[in-house]
Amino acid sequence: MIPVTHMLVFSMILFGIGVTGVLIRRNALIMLMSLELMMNAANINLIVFARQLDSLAGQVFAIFVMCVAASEVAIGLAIIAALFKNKETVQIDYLNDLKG
Amino acid sequence: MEALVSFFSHYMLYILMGLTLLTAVGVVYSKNAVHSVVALLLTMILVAGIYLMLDAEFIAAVQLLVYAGGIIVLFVFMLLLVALHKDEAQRLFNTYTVVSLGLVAFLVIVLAVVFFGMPFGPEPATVTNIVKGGSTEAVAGTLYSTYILPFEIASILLLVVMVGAIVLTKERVKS
Amino acid sequence: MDFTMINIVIPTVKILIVFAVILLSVLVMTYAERKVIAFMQVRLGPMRVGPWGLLQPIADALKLFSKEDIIPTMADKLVYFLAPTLAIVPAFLTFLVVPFGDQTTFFGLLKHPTSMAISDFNIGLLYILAISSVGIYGILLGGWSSNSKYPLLGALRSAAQIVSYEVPLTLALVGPILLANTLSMKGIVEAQAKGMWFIVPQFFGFLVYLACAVAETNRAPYDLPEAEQELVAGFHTEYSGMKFAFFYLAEYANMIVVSAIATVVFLGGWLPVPGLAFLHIPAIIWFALKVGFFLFIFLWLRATYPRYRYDQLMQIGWKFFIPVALINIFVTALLVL
Amino acid sequence: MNNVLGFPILTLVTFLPTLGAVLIALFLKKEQSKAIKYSAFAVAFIDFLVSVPLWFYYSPGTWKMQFQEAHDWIPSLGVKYAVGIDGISLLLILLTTLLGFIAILSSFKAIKEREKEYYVLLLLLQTGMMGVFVAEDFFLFYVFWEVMLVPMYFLIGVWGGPRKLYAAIKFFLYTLAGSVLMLVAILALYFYNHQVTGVWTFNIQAYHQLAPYIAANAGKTFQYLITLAFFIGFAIKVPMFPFHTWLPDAHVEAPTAGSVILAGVLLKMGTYGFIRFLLPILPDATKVFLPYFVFLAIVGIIYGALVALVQKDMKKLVAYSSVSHLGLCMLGVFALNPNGINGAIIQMINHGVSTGALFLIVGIVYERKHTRMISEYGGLSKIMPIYAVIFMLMTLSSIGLPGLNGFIGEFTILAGAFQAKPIWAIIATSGMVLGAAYMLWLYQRVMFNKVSDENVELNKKGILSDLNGREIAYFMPLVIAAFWIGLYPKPFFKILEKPVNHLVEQVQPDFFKREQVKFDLNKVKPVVHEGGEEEHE
Amino acid sequence: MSDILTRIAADTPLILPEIILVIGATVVLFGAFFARRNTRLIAALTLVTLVAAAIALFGVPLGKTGFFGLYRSDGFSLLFKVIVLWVGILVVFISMDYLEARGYEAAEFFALLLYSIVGMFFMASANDLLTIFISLELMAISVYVMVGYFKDNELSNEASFKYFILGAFSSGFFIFGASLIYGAVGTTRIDLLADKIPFLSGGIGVFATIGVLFMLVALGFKTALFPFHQWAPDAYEGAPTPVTAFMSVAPKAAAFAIFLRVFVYAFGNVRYDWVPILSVIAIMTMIWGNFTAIRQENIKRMLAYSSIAHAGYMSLGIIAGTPMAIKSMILYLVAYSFMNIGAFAIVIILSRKDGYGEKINDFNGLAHTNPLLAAIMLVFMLSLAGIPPTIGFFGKFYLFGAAINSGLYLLVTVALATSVASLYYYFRVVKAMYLGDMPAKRTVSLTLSEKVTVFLTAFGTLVVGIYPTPLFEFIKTTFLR
Repeated sequence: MIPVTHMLVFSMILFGIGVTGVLIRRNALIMLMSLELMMNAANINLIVFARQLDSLAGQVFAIFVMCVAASEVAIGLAIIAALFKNKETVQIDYLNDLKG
Repeated sequence: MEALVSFFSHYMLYILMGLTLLTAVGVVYSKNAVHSVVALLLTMILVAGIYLMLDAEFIAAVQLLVYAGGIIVLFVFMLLLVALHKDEAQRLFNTYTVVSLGLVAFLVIVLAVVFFGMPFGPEPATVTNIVKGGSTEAVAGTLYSTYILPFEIASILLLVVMVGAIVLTKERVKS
Repeated sequence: MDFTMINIVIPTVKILIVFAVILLSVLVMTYAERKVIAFMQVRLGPMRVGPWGLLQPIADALKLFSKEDIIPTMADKLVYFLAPTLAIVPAFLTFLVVPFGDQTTFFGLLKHPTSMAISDFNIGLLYILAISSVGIYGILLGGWSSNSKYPLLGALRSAAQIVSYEVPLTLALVGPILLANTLSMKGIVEAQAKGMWFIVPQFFGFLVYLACAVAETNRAPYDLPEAEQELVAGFHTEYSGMKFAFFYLAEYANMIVVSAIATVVFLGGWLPVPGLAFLHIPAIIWFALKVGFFLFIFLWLRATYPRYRYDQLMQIGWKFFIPVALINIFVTALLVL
Repeated sequence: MNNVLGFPILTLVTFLPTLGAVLIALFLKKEQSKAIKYSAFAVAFIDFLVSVPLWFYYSPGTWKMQFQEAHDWIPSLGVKYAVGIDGISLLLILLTTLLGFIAILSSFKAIKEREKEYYVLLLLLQTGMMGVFVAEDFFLFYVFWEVMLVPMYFLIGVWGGPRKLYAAIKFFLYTLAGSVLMLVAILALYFYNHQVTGVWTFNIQAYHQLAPYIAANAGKTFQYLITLAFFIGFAIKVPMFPFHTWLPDAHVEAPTAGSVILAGVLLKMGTYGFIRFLLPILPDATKVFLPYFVFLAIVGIIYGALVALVQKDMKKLVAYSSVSHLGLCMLGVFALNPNGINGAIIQMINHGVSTGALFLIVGIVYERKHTRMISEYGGLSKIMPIYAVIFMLMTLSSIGLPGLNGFIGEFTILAGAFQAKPIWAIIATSGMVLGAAYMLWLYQRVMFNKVSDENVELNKKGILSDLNGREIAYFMPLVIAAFWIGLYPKPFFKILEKPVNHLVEQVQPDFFKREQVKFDLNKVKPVVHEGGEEEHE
Repeated sequence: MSDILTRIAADTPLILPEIILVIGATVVLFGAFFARRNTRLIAALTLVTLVAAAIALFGVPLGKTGFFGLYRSDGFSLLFKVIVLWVGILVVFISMDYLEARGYEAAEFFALLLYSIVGMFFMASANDLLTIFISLELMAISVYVMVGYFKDNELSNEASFKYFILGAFSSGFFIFGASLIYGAVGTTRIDLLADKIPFLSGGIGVFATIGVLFMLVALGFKTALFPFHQWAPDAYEGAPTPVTAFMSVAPKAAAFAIFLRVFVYAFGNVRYDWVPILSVIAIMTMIWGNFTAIRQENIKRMLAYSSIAHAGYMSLGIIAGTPMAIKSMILYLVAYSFMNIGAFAIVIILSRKDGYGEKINDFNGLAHTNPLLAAIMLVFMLSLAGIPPTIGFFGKFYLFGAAINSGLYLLVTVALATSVASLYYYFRVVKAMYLGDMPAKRTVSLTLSEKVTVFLTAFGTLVVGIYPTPLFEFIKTTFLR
């Protein structure tokens, strides 16, 4: 098995990629996908620590995170669908009706 | 043979991690959203592989079921419905891409360096708890005893998601 | 992990065997399909190639492999190539945990008895479900990457159908899991060895499973996605040659998988039919017979029933099968408790 | 509890206007213009009458709070509804009630739209101001201090001049900014008090008693910060020199009655705050900053006067004169001796009377001709003789002519300032000279030059007419007050004597001992020792 | 097995209010079948549920930890729950006619409202990062849907999307931070974290601190603190106004509950790791929120920025972290619930039909056409600006007092200075109402439910502002229990 720290660095980078995706992409769907990457990074942490600490809480936590990830995707896609119905696009460039 | 053993136990995870990062980058930087989805699918499968290597078979299976069987299908559906003939490739990135990239890269590097230096001690010799009776049973034992409350909340959460998704997407019946 | 010689070689051998068996079964299935349906429709079926047309599948295979591989100009190449792979790999991977029989020493060849499954995870059933859920991307992406209307519609339909029916299918399997108290395929069979076959206490579950399995594999009467009259050939309209063969293989492999699961979960796997144990038929033959029985049902259904309408199909899935499966779980859980 | 009257007279005085306002708001319709005016006047006048007994029942023999009432308000915080007055507040309350009904009387004709709201707001304002002077609880004080801003905002904002919106919000923001600083200081003291005594209280007397302890034990920075917070809070209200910029805007844009109240009462709250809170609670820290404070006060005197000199607008001129006069008051306060403080308080009253009257005077011509430009007038004495007389009186009062009230205040302040540091008095006197200059010049330009034909015409038409009965009626009390203070100020000084002496003792505990020694040594001429004091130091 | 069941059964009374809410919500949801068009009936059902939950709430034993330590029932959580319930009741009142006028189904809306309240209840009581996370999501997802409830309306869609994407983003941070803390400390229980965090060895301590900072970012998003606030104005402006009213108070209250729970209780012993950062964030929030609010033309947007600013004030309570500060924060939230919902109620009343009334200019001359309504709005604006004698003043007084008591002079000075600046934009509304040009005569008639809301909030704002003792005592005694 490889050291925990290597896994952590890996998950940190994965998380970073996810954050980047949310920040820089203009396509709502890809933003949503990047969110999933973030969640997965956290999950990897949890699993790694569950093994390191020999405690199951991490794995249980990970299951809940997946549950939440699925929920968020479902709702997110529903919102995007509603948006698409009205605006015919999923590019966030066109989300500019609200500003002050 | 010994070489193979050490190869598997040592480098397999690195290979998986490397591939995961590659596909993750693919998710973010693909021009075509469908390619992103494919990359995401591969990422999820690879992550499931990582879980498998970390004695979390159950989580790995759930990962595949939830992501491959559920989430990404939704994504693909949405993509096929929504972004098919759109010229989405006109402007892929935000105007402040470089700034964001720099910022995130900086943070990630700093944190990664910090993490790298963490004194986490040696890996545990035995992981009795989490593989007791196969990880499924152990996870279930914890999930349905200690974490029964979040479990119930999660059930409400899923109900809300169902209601919400229907509310948001159903055609409005005008009176 | 213990990487010793024996632990590497034996699985490899097993994998090769299973792979060969599947390919063979697919060949047999294509032949059987034509023949069975032909007989049901009171005609002869293929008769030209070989005696009684027995070599027909081989001829078909040769034809497929030698055909030109057409790639539509507007297709998304990467995804177009990826899709058949995504369809076939999971289909084969699922066989990893299917126990074809009890432990065996292969007629004394091995010192220690080894399982007739390639591997026996303790989450076997979950593993199958997880892996098979990846298969859908082959269809979806294949339909999308062809960049053509009919394949896309077909893909969407079939994906929607598969996703919808995966829910009651999984739910139908929960009842037996509760009874067996394990997710391991082997464990489930062993649980049935102690008591009765789960088809008895889980009869409704079995029916739901059967119906959903047919829908899962996009077979008649749930073969909407490839309804020729509406959608030409569904998601693989644009595919030809080798890639088409992959889809074709995947479909039949899937049929075999669901049949195998049904066999393991509901019909006692390799166990002999109660009362016929004295025959001393090897376990693997029992297994093959049962799987064959299910495959026959597939063909039978195709020959007998007309195709559903799409909205009816979805309705029956969500509004009938899921509630029934849920009630089934509920009752089972109460009884187990 | 110390209340000779046995019934809650202060509460009555404070909340009578509110009661009236509520009744008017509820029972009178917008259209009943007369009823609204008269009932508002009646309420204010009754309020004045109710406040008069305070004067008679006040016992000047003690510095202690009188007419006290106390009820629990928020026990968990130690906040009480505690009111009570000493001589200082007594005078200010009387001034408030007096100006209150005068202001209402003066608006009968000037205000033509949204009358109901106007009078309701005036009455509410009255309560707010009174509350500030009677509050014996810091919290209560703060509440009233802030409450009063809202009606004033509306008075300026609705019935004001052309730039009313700007002026109103500026006034509000400035004052609020000051008051929140004050709040920080109050809270800091509150917690400090709890730390020291273990009691949660906002009682002002309790803080007064804590003062020596604070001076001795509290951290220097703590003391300085609180002092500065209080200083800025009150200085904005006064307004002292660099914080005065809201004042000309607010005064100029406010309706006449608003200006009267603003100048007459609101500004006094700042000085009152200095006297009541800053000096007794933080004497040592105040003394540290004293030179700067005095510097600002003196700059205010001169700057106000100089700016007033160049104004073309009568109201602006009077407004800037307020800056100058209040600077003088502050000088008196910061002299930190009985003379200075007595004078400052008397001068506060004087300023209320005379500047209030001057605003009314400006308001009268504005009401008639709708301009305040000095150049538009001239020779008014010929067509408006009574007006000219009253104007004259008030001008003289303002510049401090002996026999009129202004003289008493200014003289006492200068005496106090001289006693403290002669140079202060000398510089301040120059400001007074300037004061005489701009007031008299104003009077000359408005009253004596040639009457323009237009004005004569207007006079003939009855537009630019002389004062009518109502107007004379509301000038009369002010004129009487001016003469009273000017000719017989003794009762005022008597009322102020004990509280002010007590205050001085709090600020300079050895002041009277020191004075006593001097008196003992030189029984004949205390004046000589004013100069000698410097040698002692 | 049976042992576990008995323990769960023994703990069930603790979550009785939540159970009632869930059942009620489900009943309301089924209202979509039997009372599709009967908004009133559904609203009545919702109210009954809320009241029943309130009654049950006061019967819940306090000071207990249940469900294997994941749920904590104490005075602190009770107070937050009361606030949330109270806001819920008010929002039911104000949304009835609004929904009816626009022809949207009420059943799903109220069901989602109740579900989100369930989420907030669990948030208030959560004693474990996992419970916090999952209940936070329950609350958040319900609110995302509510924000996008007017699905035909592009603004609502857009608001919902923006709110969603940043909410989910912050969830990602939360969970990543939680995973780091789990790794460093080995537990996710709040009480155990509090005990263990200070004793971590140096390196691991740094690691845990990074986790804490991640969570700070996440909770900063949820409470709309400065660099993480961008979602708030858009979401507030685009959402249906009752939802805006709701989300400006209730989710914020719940988010602050977990903010306190996590940062003051769990990480209270390592407060010097995060206090400086949060202080900077708080200062920036107050400044940014208040000064950006000044140039808003849309009143919902203006109130959104004001709510950012108020969140900045409230974060003082977290920074101070004393029991007194926490009580003050709760009081502030109560105050905020009165005045902000009241203000939104008036915006709703004005814009019930045609969206007229969402611009500040639309308030022009309201004092002439509806003097009483204008007067009440004036009270709310005064209260928001913190002018006595209103409840908003007491809220600020208490909060800043507690902060001063903890020695946060700089922060309080900034808070006060910015709250003076806030007066400017609150008074733009007042200015429009009283000093603005008269528009065409347009009187608004109030329905019963609107009257009730306006009365309740105005009553609370004024009367509590004049005699706050009962409220103070209630908070004080409950907090100690």
